[in-house]
Amino acid sequence: MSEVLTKSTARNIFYGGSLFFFVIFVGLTAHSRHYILTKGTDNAGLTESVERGKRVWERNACFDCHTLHGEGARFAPEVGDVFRRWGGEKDPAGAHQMIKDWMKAQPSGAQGRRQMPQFNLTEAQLDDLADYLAWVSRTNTQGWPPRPKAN
Amino acid sequence: MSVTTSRLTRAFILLITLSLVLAVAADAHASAFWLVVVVLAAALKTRIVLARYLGLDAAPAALTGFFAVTFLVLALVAGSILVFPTPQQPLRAENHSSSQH
Amino acid sequence: MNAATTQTADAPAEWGPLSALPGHPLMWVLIASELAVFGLALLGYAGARAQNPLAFALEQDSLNRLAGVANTALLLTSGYFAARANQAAHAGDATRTRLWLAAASALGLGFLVVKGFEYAGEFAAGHDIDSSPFFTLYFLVTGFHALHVVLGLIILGIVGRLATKTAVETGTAFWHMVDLIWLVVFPVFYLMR
Amino acid sequence: MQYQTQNIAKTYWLGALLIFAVQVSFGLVGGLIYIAPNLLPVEYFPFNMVRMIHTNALIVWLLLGFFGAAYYLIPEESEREIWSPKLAYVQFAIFFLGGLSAVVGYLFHIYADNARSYLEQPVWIKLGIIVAALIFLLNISMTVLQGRKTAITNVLLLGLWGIAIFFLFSLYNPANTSEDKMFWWYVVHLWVEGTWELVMASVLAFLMLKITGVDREVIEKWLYIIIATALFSGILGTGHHYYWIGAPGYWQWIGSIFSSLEVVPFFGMMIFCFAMVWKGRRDHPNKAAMIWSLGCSVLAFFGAGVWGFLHTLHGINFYTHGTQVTAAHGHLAFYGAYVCLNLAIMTYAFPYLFNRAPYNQVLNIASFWITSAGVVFMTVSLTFAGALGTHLERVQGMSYMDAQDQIGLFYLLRFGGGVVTVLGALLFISSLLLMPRTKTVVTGAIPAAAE
Repeated sequence: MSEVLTKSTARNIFYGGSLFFFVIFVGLTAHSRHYILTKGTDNAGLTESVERGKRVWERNACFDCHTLHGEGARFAPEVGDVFRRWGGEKDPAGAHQMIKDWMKAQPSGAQGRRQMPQFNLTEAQLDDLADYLAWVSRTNTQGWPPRPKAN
Repeated sequence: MSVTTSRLTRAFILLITLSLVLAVAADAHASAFWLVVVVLAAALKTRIVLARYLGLDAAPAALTGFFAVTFLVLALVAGSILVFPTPQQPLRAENHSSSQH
Repeated sequence: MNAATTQTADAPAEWGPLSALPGHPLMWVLIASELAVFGLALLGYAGARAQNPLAFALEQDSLNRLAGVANTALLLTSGYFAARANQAAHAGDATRTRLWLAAASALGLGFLVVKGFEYAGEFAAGHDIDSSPFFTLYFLVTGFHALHVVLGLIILGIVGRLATKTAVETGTAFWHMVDLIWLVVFPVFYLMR
Repeated sequence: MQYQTQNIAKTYWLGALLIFAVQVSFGLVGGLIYIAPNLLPVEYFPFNMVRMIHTNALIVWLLLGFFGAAYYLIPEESEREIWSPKLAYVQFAIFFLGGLSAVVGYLFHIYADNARSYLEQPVWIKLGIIVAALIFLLNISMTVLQGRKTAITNVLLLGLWGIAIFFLFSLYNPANTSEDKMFWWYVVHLWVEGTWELVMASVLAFLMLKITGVDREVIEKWLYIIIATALFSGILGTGHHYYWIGAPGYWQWIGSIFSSLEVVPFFGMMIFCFAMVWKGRRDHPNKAAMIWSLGCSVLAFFGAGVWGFLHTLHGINFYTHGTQVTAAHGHLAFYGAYVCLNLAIMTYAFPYLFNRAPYNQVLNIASFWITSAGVVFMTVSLTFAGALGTHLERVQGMSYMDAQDQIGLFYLLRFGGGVVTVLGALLFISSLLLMPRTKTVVTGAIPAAAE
């Protein structure tokens, strides 16, 4: 049989095809990165406080209980839109305070209720975290999560 | 190679002719009739490419399989257009405004 | 390959049903994958259109149909040249093979130029990949197809250098697949409404 | 065992089994917290720490298993000893101690300042992992380059290089959460639905080669078809993670289309394994290894393929994203594709490594059925929890915690499945450590090294 039917050709087609898809993927990622930094998120409003808030979120592994934009663990509620759910669009200061108060009141100790630990964050860290949650609530998530009319 | 040059050339001429049919259909007013013409002409073209250009004449099972896929896609899209037709009146009215830009 | 090729001959029968096809069997795995991808995309198009036929029809009307017809002719002619290259390769005529492949590639390049002008016109009219469901699908599917044309040109270049029978058969199989996909994509986006 | 250095695998696999036990135990603790939230004091057992150990231990032991598999099969494939056994042990020490200290550190809440899911390791441990990976790649590449090159070693090497390269993205953590998420999936998705699949396909191909005795020709062609469909669909399939994180809307189309084709390679692997066993001329004495291999292909098809497809279309994912449906898919997919794979190659190789072939496989075979039944039961429970939770919360508009209260029964069932899984896992580990010699030699069973 001719040379071309050999496995080295199979390998080349496999490498070539995969490379083709990977190059497209990288190109689309680059475009998406641009989109995220210009349209998808409030990148202009990404203050130092928001960034510090993200590190608080990461340092305390909040995502290992909560989801954020649907990603993370499913032990505790979604927080990508918690700022909005708690009325942050109309009363930002109120929602900000609610988040801080919530964090300070944990764990609830309520029987049969999942417990959130007390993280002993400083006042500044709590402010940063609340700013971060306000910032992520402004991300364009293509309409997610679904918001059925609550009963 | 089972396909001779003259068969290949005839296939090519037929393909270009069918493309002209499609071009005429494209300018004709949208209707179920022309939709069916478009689908049949396009399907015939895919079959010619599969059989002659790709040489699947020599592998009838593959020819049937690949043709079935392309025909099915065209037929399903056309079917959904027939089930969910474009509303006629507003289309004409807005056609003029949209053709201006 | 070296010592690894303890296996002496790749008998075609070992690829099962794929071995009846012209060119390298793995190329047909790629071709089948591509057909599946484009098929699913076009069915997705039908689903999206069903939710708003009017908007789709209006935006379809704004496409440049003449450019689409011209591109169809370019690809079909290019495919014809590629098929002639294949014949020349089977006859063992490397020079003619390369000439036909060069002609096929030139028309493929022409396709990209026409497509480029079309895109430029659409961007100028304010359409882009985010602007509406129709244009998202249009740019995704035709853009993905255009990238296949680019890949096809690279492949034709490679097999043109080798100019062996099976290499050309494998490379032109991919090129015809690009052609074939356009024959389905073009009527769906430009004509069927 | 034909090559001395295949013994390296023994060390890696014993380490892997230890961490496997840790992983399933912490899974059980996590399941317990779901059903009895006040039982364990939250200061010492916060759920996030438990989950972190569960997932990280999983990754660490699966990787140790892959390394072991590479050290075991590459000498046989390349027909020569591992380039530097010493480096292999150095690599083991770095990787195992790094992984173990990460897990122990989590107990004391020591993790990265910029932790992300699966990537909670402190930076110095991440760097250790990279150093270990570099040593490994050097060692393996040198062995392969000097020896016989086969499709199996080629694909395995490509997969292992990919694992190392994409892990580098774990070091990049931009301030913009959406951008962060996009590149986080470069590690997570391109691992489990890209490079790991290459490792899986090549190890399965090796097992089929040895167990069934089908020609290398046939097996390697299947291998190429499977990995080609895996990467052609899997790379752009990443798009199914980009639907709702702030990325452009076109990912909904790309993700839906490409990831619905991600079923194909898993289907191919299943058909491949059964076809090879069917065609196989050899009556290999290690039935347990054959059962694990076939089980791997079937459960991977259902877990990664079918359960993945269930919620990959963007219209469905809009509702199920971020619910227990994802957890259901994750459990069966990891178990079917990667846990079973590791256990299959261990089951195949241990009798040779410990010179005990043939051995009594009853315990091992029983552990396959028990563990798999446990995981499948967990998956089904979580699927119900997810589907019902989705309906209550995302369709009817009930609040998260109220909806969770309604699905408590399924968490109880999941815990039951978890208990069975842990028992099965412990049974598996003890079956390998005890490995009793069989008293009656089965007819046709030849206690010689395969091939």
